Amino acid sequence: MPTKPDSTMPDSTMPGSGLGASPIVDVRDLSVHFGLRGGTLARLFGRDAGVVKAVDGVNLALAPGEVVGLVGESGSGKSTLGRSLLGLAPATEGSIKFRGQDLASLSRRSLRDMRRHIQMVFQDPSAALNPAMTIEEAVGDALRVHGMRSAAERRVKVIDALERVGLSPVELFLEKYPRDLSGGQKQRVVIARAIITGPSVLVADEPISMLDMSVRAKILQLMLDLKKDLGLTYVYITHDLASAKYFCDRIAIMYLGRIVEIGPTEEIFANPRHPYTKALLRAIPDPDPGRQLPRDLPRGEVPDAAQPPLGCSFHPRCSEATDICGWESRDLRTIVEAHWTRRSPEEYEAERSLVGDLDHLERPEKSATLGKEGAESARAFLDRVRSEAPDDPMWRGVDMIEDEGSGVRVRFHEGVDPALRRSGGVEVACVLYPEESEA
Amino acid sequence: MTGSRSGSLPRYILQRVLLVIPMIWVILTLVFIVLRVAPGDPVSAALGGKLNDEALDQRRTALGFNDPLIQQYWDYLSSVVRLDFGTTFSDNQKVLEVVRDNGGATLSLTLAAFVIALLLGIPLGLVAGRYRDTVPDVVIRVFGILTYAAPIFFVGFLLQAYVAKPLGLPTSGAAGVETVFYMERDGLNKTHVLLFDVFLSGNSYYIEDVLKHLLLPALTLGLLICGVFIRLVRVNILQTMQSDYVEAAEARGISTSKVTRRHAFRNALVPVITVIGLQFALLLGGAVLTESTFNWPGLGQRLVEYINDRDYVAVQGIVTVFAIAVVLISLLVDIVNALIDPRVRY
Amino acid sequence: MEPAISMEASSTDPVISARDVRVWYGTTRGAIRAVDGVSFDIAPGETLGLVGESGCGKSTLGRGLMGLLPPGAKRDGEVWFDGKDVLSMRPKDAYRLRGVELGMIFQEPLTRLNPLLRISDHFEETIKQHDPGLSKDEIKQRALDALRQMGIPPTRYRSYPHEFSGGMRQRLMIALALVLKPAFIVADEPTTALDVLVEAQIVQILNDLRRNFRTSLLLITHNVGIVAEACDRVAVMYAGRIVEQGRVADVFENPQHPYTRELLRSTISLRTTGLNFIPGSPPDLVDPPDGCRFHPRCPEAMAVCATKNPINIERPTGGRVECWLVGPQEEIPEGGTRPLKQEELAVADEA
Amino acid sequence: MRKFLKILAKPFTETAGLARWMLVIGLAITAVFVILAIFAPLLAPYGFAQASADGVKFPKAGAPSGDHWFGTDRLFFDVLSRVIWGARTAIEVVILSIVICVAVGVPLGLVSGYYGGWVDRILVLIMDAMFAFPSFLLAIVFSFLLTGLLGGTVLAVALSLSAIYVPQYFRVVRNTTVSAKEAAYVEAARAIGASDFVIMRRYLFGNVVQSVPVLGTLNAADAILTLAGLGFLGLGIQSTDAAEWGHDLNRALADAGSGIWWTGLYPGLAIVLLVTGLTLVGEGLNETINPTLRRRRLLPVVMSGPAAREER
Repeated sequence: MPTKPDSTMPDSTMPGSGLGASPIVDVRDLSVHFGLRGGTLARLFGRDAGVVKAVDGVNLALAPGEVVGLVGESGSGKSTLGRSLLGLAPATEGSIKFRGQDLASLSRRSLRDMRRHIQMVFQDPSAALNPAMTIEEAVGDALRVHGMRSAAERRVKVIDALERVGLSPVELFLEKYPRDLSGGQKQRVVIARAIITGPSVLVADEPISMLDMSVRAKILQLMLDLKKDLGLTYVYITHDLASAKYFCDRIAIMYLGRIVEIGPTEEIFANPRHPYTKALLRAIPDPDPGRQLPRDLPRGEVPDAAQPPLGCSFHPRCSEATDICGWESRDLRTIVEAHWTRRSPEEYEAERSLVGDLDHLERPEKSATLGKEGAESARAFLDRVRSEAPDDPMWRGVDMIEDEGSGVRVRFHEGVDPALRRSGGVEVACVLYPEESEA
Repeated sequence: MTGSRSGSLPRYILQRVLLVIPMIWVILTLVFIVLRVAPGDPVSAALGGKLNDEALDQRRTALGFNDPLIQQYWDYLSSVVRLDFGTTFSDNQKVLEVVRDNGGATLSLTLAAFVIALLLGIPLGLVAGRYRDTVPDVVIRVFGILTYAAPIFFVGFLLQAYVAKPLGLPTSGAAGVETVFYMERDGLNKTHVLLFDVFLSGNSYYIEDVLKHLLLPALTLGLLICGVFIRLVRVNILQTMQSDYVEAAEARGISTSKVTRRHAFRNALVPVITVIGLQFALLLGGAVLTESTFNWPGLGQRLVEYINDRDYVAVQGIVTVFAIAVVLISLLVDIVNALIDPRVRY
Repeated sequence: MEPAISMEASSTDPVISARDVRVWYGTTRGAIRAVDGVSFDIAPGETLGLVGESGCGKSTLGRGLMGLLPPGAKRDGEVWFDGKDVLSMRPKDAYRLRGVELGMIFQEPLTRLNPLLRISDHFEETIKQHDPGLSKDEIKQRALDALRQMGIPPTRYRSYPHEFSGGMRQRLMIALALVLKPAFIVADEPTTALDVLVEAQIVQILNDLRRNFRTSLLLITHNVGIVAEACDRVAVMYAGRIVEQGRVADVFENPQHPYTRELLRSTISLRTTGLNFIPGSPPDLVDPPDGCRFHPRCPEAMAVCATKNPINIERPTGGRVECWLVGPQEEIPEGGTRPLKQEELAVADEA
Repeated sequence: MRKFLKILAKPFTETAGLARWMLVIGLAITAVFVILAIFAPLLAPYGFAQASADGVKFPKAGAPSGDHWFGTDRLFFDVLSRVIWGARTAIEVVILSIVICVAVGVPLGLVSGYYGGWVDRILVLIMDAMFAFPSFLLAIVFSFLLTGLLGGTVLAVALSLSAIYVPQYFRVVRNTTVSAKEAAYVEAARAIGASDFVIMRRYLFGNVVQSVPVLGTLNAADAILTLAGLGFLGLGIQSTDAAEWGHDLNRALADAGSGIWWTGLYPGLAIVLLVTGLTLVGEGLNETINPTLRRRRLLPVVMSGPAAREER
């Protein structure tokens, strides 16, 4: 049984430090924003309806030969970050340097040339291959694009690449179309296409998540072998902490476009700090039948990235949130609605008529009005909500409740948007982990 | 929990109404380029051999055709805004009056044909889609293809040759001479749409006369569109019948008839509505041929006459009116669509 | 021969009892034997996890139990529910059973809800179909109750499906399946399309089902972790057959069938220290291998495995397994136990 | 070569039942007309504007007879000959117009869909406006215009037909491009450093043009009808330039009441047949290419009986 290939681990995996003289890829304060498609008129005039900050101020340095994992749920920006390393998602702000060269300063042409050195493996191998190209054409096209005119020369290289990824005997595959191959075989083809130009960095975007359980380990093993043989540096994008734990030297946990925790794999797993990391760890299904189901999962889902929560974007789902995490009107709505799922229909109707529609709470604000029938009844209502879930962290965020108009205004404490700070062996963005010196 | 993301209907409608303006502008510009810029000079086209060069030039200056194109373009747009579509060349009539006098006949014809097409096409399409690859499906599809494949004037020819005579149906005009005469004399043509006027008059003789005249032309035109509807409805039914939510409804034990009605048919008709709007355009085109075939006194008939006279101004005016009608219909369709499909509004 | 199924929960009769169920599809190449002779029981309130690689017939089996199969599929065998054989029923009677007694939860919840209908319409339609006498208020009560139990606030009752997030939609589907309190539910990969944390939430909900509703569940998944967390018993499916079934703890701690063992070993979990995989890929179900269908990929294949179908027998610690390694010894012909010489499985055959 | 044959045979091998029958019947009908068109000089007994043979004048509106199987019309022309020559006109016009449509619509749609932006928005607006406009009216306007400029030639009519169908090709190609460019394999092509031109040519084109054959055949059917409609209105090709079915029907309309059925029936039937043939081909192709309509060949399953079960 092979064990974790220690030989391929770089000496130091500390973030920011000990990377040696120069990181191979250096991402500084990177932001990638996308415009949202608006209504018909807005579309006609090319106006955007809003902006999604897919990546929002990320720093990341890759040491040559290391495997960095980007882990997060959908909408965390991990894929966008990966794509931006190839210049596929243009940076709105910040810089990406490959061997000291800023991608943004390159012309379109030299950016395309540069992609020879940074390559990508995609999540769905069936979609990543042109259905109209044979395997030979698909893999060889990377060479053709970079100016190798001779078909015979290309063929030699293609055969070599296919053998490297284990697709042998090669003759069986050259003339086949993607639809004739199994999922694992297709992913091998995609990897062959990625390595044929001799890259030094490989961005692997969920390379095994679409594959069958029994094949995943094979592809992961192949990637480890290639890394050793070709001296590759990996960015491994995944939502699966288990494979990241096995595969990565360093892990960055991402949430809504930010890195919330980053550090060496052992440290992250042995001592997770950010509540989100902890939650992810708890949530991994484990085949050990002795394990108990986690009882304290974060509520809700990843919020709409076009209107992220104020303060720390994880606070609405966080069980450890404090008063300064950025509580706001939408959180009040969530807790009231959760309260209503526990009421009988009569009670619900009665309370509903008391406070009315909650749609006005949808706009993120630091205070929220509630109630239609006077301050007294609104306060009583809030008390009822509170008495039912007195430990809900939101109540920590309530600064004061004052009478206003036909109801009350709930004011929340000013929130803090935590930055990444060093804490022990890792960096973490959470108010629970202030600067090391203070801790 | 994400909040309510439902787009507001009024907002959507407002946006959609505003979008009409650029669409009409684009169409007007196209009409202008095609009919005013491309052919060169309409005056010599229409009056070529009839007048000498000097007289032609006078006419040109009088009508503004010697102005710079941009000026003409501006004049055209601004007069359309004032609902002035120009004066015809050959018989010196206001285009708007031509439209008013003949548009009614076209409207009656297209509406009647549309109703026939809907009543025939949608149920047949539903049956064909629901019972795919069965005998009814094959028969209905062949019927649909044949009605589509038969040109209007050929169907008209067959109807005139084999149906009109035995049944004693008229094959020319929108009404008998007496009907037209007496309706006009008694001031009963209030809406300028004969079909509506006779019903408003309540006189059964007039009504029968008008309906008799209407039957064959409307059937001819209706059959053409009917084939399109059958094909369209059928394809959409096939797609919705395979959809995941139909299977999910079956898994909840909803009865087959209810699943078909509430889930398959309803959802299949949404895209159909959009295309029905486009079919109205097809109908307007088909009306030209139907009117020629049955000597129907409609706008299409007049358009062909003006074309034969090479009367560019009249053609431009009538085409502009048609274009605006089409844009307004597509607006109506989109609004109906938004009322039915909540996803559209967003 | 009819395998006698051991009763895990022998005190009560099984809710659903499948006997030698087969589902075949006709194609130009021949019949695809997607499900080929499957038998199992599910006790009231019990959750049976059905695992295996993709293309092993898991989904087909789930649908087959519900009577939802595409045209061209042919079923055989018996599925007993409440004293009746679901498979031989007239379609009309099967409809009457679905929703009330047999429910289903699907993989991709958005496409499973009619985009033109409000959530309320979905509920009203479902309840009315099976309980036409109910008043509008009563219907709403019941619907809101079901939603509430899934943590969906009553404020969202009149919303449209596209206004919900992925996890909420799956909760909606579950509420919709539960509103008539069916005795048995098939859940076909209900968490596959969801995020990690939401997946865990849904697993938790499914896990609570058996306690709160006394509903039996067939949970189809490719994730052995989910089986371990949310199921009482597990059935491991390979190439249209259930090769091993039993209590989750028994099967996972002490797998008898090499396929079960290899499947568990190839799963990457937090405790993974080395990568393992099963060579080759599941067989073409038009022409499955002779004998045990797993023998070409089995590291412990014996001569008998390639020639003779394994016999379904009782596992040492309860449950059932079909593998010659377990027995019965007396049925193995002379020399049958010598290791099977196998060709090296190339990547050319991999999944 | 084998690859090419395989692609050609694909619609047959992948269809079953009705769809295949539609395709076969449609192809047969279309083939007959194409043969008529190609060999018109050999097959037609007389010329399309021939009123006499061997110095003998043809009868005026003569009923079908041994000399004139389909009879003659009021201009003394032989109806059968005009029907056959009409096939040649129809096929010529349709092929020409579709070639123009594909040559203009496909590249325009590809570029517009791939780059997006302002150019795309304006093109979409113009094409949508043209698409929404009654196509037959548009054809009338264009042929009015073009016959004024070019005379009543095949080219003028083909151009005016192209003008009304280009928006359809543009829309289809643009929309498939817009969705295809989101496909992972296009992103993958970008990731290996392919330029926009390479992506459009090698990755998008092949996958985008697949919808063109269906559109092409269905448009061909529509074009036949439009051509005949223009001829009927006297706007298309003049009857002395070429034989044209619609124009003949126009002249036949006056005969309908007087019992002269053959002048209208045969050209009319020719239109119906050819349009039906093309529609059948289009629909048949559609059912093979469109995945939501495609129905896999289902064969009856023979489950081995209880005996086979016993052996398990």
